[in-house]
Amino acid sequence: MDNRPSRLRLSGIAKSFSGVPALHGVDLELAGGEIHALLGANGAGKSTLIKILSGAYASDRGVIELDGAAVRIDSPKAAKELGIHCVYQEVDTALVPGLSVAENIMLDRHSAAGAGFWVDWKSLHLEAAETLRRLGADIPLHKRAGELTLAEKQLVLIARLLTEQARFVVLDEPTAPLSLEEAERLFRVMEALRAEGIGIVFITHRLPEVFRLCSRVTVMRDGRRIWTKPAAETNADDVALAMLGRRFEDEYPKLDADIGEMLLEVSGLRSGSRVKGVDLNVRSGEITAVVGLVGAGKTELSRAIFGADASSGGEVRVAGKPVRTAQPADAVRGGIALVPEERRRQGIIASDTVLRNLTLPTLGKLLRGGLLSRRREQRSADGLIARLGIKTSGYGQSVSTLSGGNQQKVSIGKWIPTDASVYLFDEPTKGVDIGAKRDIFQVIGTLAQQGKAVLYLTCEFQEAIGIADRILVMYDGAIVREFGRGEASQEELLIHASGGRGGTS
Amino acid sequence: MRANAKLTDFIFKYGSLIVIGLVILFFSLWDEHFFTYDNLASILRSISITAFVAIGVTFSLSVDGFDLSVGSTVSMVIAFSTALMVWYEMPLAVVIIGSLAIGAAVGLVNSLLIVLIRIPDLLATLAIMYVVSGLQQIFTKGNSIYSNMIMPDGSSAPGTISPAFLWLGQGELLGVPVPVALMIVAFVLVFVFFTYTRMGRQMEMTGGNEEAARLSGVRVRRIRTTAYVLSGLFAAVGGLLFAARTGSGQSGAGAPILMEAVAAVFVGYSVLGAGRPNIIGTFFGAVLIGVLLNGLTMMNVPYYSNDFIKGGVLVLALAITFIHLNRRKA
Amino acid sequence: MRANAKLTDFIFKYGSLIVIGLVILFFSLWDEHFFTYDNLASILRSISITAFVAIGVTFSLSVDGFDLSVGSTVSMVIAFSTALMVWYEMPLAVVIIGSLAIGAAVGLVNSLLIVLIRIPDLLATLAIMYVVSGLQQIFTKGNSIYSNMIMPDGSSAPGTISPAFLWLGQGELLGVPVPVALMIVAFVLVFVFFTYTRMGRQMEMTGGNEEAARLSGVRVRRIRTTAYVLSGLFAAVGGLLFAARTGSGQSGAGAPILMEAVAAVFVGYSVLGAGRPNIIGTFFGAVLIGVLLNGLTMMNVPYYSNDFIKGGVLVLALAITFIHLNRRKA
Amino acid sequence: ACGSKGGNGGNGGAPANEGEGAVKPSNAILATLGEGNDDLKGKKIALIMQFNEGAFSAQYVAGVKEQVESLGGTLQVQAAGNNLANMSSQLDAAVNGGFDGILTDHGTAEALEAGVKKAVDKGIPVVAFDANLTVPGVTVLQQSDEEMAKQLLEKMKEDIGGKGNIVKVWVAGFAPMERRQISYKAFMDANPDIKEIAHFGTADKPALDTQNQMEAILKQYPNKGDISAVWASWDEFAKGATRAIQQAGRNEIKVYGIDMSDEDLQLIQDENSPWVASIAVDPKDIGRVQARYLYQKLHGDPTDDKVVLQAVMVTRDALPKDKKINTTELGEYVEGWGKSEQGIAEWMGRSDK
Ligand SMILES: Nc1ncnc2c1ncn2[C@@H]1O[C@H](COP(=O)(O)OP(=O)(O)OP(=O)(O)O)[C@@H](O)[C@H]1O
Ligand SMILES: Nc1ncnc2c1ncn2[C@@H]1O[C@H](COP(=O)(O)OP(=O)(O)OP(=O)(O)O)[C@@H](O)[C@H]1O
Ligand SMILES: [Mg+2]
Ligand SMILES: [Mg+2]
Repeated sequence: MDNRPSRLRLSGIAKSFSGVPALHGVDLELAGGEIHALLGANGAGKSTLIKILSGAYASDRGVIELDGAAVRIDSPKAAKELGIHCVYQEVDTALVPGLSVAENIMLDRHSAAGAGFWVDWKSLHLEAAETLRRLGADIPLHKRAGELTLAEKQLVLIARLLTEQARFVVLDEPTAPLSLEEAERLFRVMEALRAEGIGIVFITHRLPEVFRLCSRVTVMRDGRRIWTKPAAETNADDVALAMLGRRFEDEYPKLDADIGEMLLEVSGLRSGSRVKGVDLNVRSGEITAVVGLVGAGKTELSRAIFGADASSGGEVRVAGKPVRTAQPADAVRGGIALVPEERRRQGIIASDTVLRNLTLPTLGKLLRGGLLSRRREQRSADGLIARLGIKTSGYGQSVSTLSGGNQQKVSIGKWIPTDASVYLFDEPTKGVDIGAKRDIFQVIGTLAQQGKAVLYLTCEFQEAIGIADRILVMYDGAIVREFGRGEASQEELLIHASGGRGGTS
Repeated sequence: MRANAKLTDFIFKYGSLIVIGLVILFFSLWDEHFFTYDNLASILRSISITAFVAIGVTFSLSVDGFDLSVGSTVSMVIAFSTALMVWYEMPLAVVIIGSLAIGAAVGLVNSLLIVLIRIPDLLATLAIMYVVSGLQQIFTKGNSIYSNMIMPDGSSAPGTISPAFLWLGQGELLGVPVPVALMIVAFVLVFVFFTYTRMGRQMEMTGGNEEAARLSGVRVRRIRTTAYVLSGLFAAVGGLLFAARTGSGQSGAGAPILMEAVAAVFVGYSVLGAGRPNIIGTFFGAVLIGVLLNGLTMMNVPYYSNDFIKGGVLVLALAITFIHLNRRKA
Repeated sequence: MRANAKLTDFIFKYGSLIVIGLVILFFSLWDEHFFTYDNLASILRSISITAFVAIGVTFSLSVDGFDLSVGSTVSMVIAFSTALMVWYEMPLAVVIIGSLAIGAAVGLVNSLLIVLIRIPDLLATLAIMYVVSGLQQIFTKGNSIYSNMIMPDGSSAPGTISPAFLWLGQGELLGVPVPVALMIVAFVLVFVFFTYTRMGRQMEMTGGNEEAARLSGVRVRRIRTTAYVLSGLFAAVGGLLFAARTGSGQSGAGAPILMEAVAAVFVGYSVLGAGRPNIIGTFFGAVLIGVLLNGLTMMNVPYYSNDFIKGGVLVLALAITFIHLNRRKA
Repeated sequence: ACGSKGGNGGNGGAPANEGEGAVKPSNAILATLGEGNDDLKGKKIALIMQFNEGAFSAQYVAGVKEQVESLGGTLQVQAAGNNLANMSSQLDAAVNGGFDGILTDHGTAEALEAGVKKAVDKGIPVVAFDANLTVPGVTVLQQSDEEMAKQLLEKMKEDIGGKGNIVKVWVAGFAPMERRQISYKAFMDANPDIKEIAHFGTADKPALDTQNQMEAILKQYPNKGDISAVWASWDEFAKGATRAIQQAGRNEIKVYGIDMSDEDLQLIQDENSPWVASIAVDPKDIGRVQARYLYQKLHGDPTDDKVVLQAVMVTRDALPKDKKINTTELGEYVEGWGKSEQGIAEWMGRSDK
């Protein structure tokens, strides 16, 4: 192969789904040895575009050229044969839950042309271990992929990509489920790939990452390319303007709320191997954040409070009354709502419609004479679609065909009309664009104003600092430190979250 | 161009109904006796048993399960209800309540295995299918049961199948056969259940994604248990109607009904382009199967072609629907 | 404490094998004729037909499908192979190749519906089940076929079932019954296929998550087609062995074999705590069913309790496995 | 069907437990071991059946059991669920399983031959019912299906006055059905005035589907006189047809069906039922005769290779109008029913129950 960097060019790509256009003739250029950011609000068409590039979808119109010659990419296999590899946004669509981590990493290898007839298990394991080491990920090779956490799943997919001889790599929001530390390791790998002359498309909603890594930026809005510029010639405000079509002001709107009586009290809660006796409480009108690194046990804490996992000790009280945590239905009756971390598996019923997803937790309120009233359902759904700005072609659309960020909005939105007094949010802004993120914070702030208690679990310290009245730091299954609003810096949080400064408080 | 697309969409959406309509039209033209009130009532009566079982299957499919044990529940109820009358001379109320209790019990056992031990639905209900059909055979020692039957010890049984019971399968209410009336009431109720009640909606949502439904506060265990209990109950009604219609308790009679009910539900997937289990579809699926059996008999088509024609119509209906669904998706 | 956990883990993992072992031990103690070479060979021969069909079912389950049509493929091959010999006096090679071609053709039609028209597997194969069983009945006009049979026109058919063909089902090779030898070879080959070949792994990938497999560049359509064709082929071998074993072409004989094969595969889910279709499990599942049938025949168990016992053992094996799997997960 | 009857003073209730002491009161003639045959006591006998559904099978098994127990043996029954391959396997298991004698019910010659030969080689006697086995030393019992069909068809012809439209309910795929069909074909060829206007049949749910299909035919031929008779080649079909006709009030149509169980007998006795005649061998007699031949073999007697069982025509006219009878009592009204003495050897004793 010669050393001239390869060039990939998409021009005039158009695609519509059952008559609703998602892309109207988009152009994109990618050179070997560059990291090219692809930005846009939720539903702008980023994923659709790169799925066309990687052969997962067929385009309606448009041309793809590789080094000046038009190529046909009509299947993922064809894309791979041209050296185009992709890590998709929805990790669960790309993993085989029943197979081991090692096999999932080597999945592409099984299907590569000329891979031979027999499977060599020994070298397969060796190579899988090697790529994981490159990523600095510590995941047991024999574990079934279905048992991994979201972050681990994401790492497996990235590892899979590293096993291939790629010329172009597409990463669709790979950092969304990762902690800063893991994201940092990913960036080092990306830089190494760039150094080998590989061209990378990088999709993210975290703008700082863009300016840290990328040489060029393309912004999309509503299925069109707005512009492509060198990263040095633009800035976050410029990008936000292009993405949202309006100026973006304050990322963390902080609404004033009266902090009142104690609503949520958790004492001595234990669950699984990750929640080791947690005490915490949240007052009415208060937003309390729980921060911690990946694996600290935040997700398991929220699930234990909600009764999604069995707890092995401790108590949860809402407004002074103990709540059974045998199953989520009990917690819901007790006034708790949870927006779970893995929306696709846990937050939405993908095969069903937007309307029916949005009304599921509140069906009891939509009855008339004991029967469901279609009018009331529609009114409730309309309200939520408007309030959260869910981009949908109608409430009959199947949620599986919404863009990732809009699915997340459905997962949040369905809880808003409930009578819950305690809201648990587990990483609700993963995969959500900056505009929508603000909308979500606004929603959370409004909930607090209405006198609800909010527990906000996140590994993004910046967010916690931005919106929380109080921040609890979780480390190894326990709360190790508490800060009031404005008391903590990111660095300080990180130190405690890593068990530093003596590890205890 | 646009109008054209609309037309094909229409054909696809109503494709299965059109197929059913054409089949009926064809038979009506072939033989003037086909499209008469009497014969249509006959057809509906002939499908009523399968229809009840198919409603049961629809429930289990709606929670993304599958109840293979309904056929053996039918057999069990046939044997049990007739034995109560013939062996023990029990009054009608006891017979009916006892039979429904058996259906519910089978449903409970199924859901115990599925919900508590978390055995996948097909596996659990296949095992229970064998268990229940075994229990039925042990209960009757493999015998069929009929009025004043001769017992293994040579004596004759004291009871008969009561006329009130037979009326359930053979009687008429204002000119409508009783099983047809029951079936229509059942379909309407179940339709209302799925469309307008909270529990019906929760069932379908549980079927769509159990974990997400659970995390939305749906008591999924209770919902799935309910679905299997309802499945057992409707199968039990099917068994009662079978016994009332034939007036005797044939051993193992329910097994073939399973396949027929499943076929009805699957034809139903096609109705209105739903592509998934739905109660209106189940009704039309059952009708189609009844119409075919009746019409082909009238046409004097060799009996051995029935399966082929049934399969062909099924393929046609499914193909129309799924070509449509996939065109829409792509 | 730790050792204890290990022990229970062991019991769970090998639970089904232990159940099988206990059943064998029990029968051996009960009747000295049970654990003899002759009888064990008989058992293996008795399961060979079910085993081939069960391998077919394993293929379709491994791509997360389900082939309900294997039973009717068996019936079709039984009718076809015997008819070729009895009606047309065809040589053995033609009979075998023709039969395998039929199996492959049924698999192709299934995959056409499933892969191209994207009809869900259960629905498509149920429809094809009816079509194929209908074709078989039309082909034979519902008759059974036997050597020099009397044709509907009163004449006598020219051919007989050839001894070479019968040898396939009834002969021995170095003291091992031929169908047993074939079965063992088949299991070993299929085991190697799933464990050590690319295509076998691709099948499991496709079954585990079709979308992921497709995105990885697996030609999932081709893989699923292959799985269904293999399913049809193995069912065809099952049919050939059936015809060779019974020496005649019983009409519709395949239908009950479907359920038995499915039961074998499902018992197999439990083996080694896999919780999913696996070829080793299918083997042991088939063995368990054969052992039960044989042992219960020897014991003085009333014939009508067979189903109950079969179901009970199935429930036991499944419960052990899934309690285990869920403990591990929780 | 209603009205209870005196019967044998049995108080009914749940079926009495089978097993010890349950040799039943019956009008039949049973053989006993007689004097000096104590070495034949306690024989283990296996009965392998192709299927066990339906009243025929139940009564047949009862007959075998009655006779074997009366001869001091124990009976072990296995049914193959209509799967011939299973039947072969069960036969193998019985051969391996140390039984003293083996009885088979239905099945095909080809499926049974290998196992039967093995049994004969091992010195285990075999008596088969209704399978064309030609293994030397094996006795085969047969109903004469062709003869039964012929007689019943002639009866039908007589009843309908030699002409009319008839409906045939029949399926192929079972040897007895196919044999009955031969007679039917010959009969139809010989009687051009009798026309078949419809034929159907399923083996799946024979009674229920026949009922449904017969209803369709009745709707298609709605006038009295359109149909003279229904020819049902199997009692399960006759049952379904009878119910459909009865419920439609078309009792002018007569039903003729082969084989008979207690349930059938009730239908035939019912004045309002169209089923007027049947022809059959008493299934219990078949069982008893078959068991006796096996004991003859155990005793070392030479036996015929083929034994044809006498069929009996049962018409409504022959039955009492004032009371309901069952097949156990049928012998009192119909010559030759339930009283077969076939197979009783010199050395056996008798107990007339
Ligand atoms: N399979 C599909 N069927 C119908 N509509 C679809 C389908 N896939 C995507 N869409 C629609 O296309 C539009 C673009 O979606 P896409 O997933 O490309 O957005 P995105 O830019 O990746 O957003 P996000 O940042 O939320 O991931 C959305 O409006 C979405 O609803
Ligand atoms: N379903 C599961 N099966 C097995 N292990 C699991 C599962 N879920 C979580 N874990 C384990 O728990 C740990 C992560 O716990 P948890 O998800 O509660 O952490 P977290 O602080 O919420 O991290 P994150 O930021 O990734 O959400 C991981 O080490 C993982 O191995
Ligand atoms: Mg996206
Ligand atoms: Mg988490």
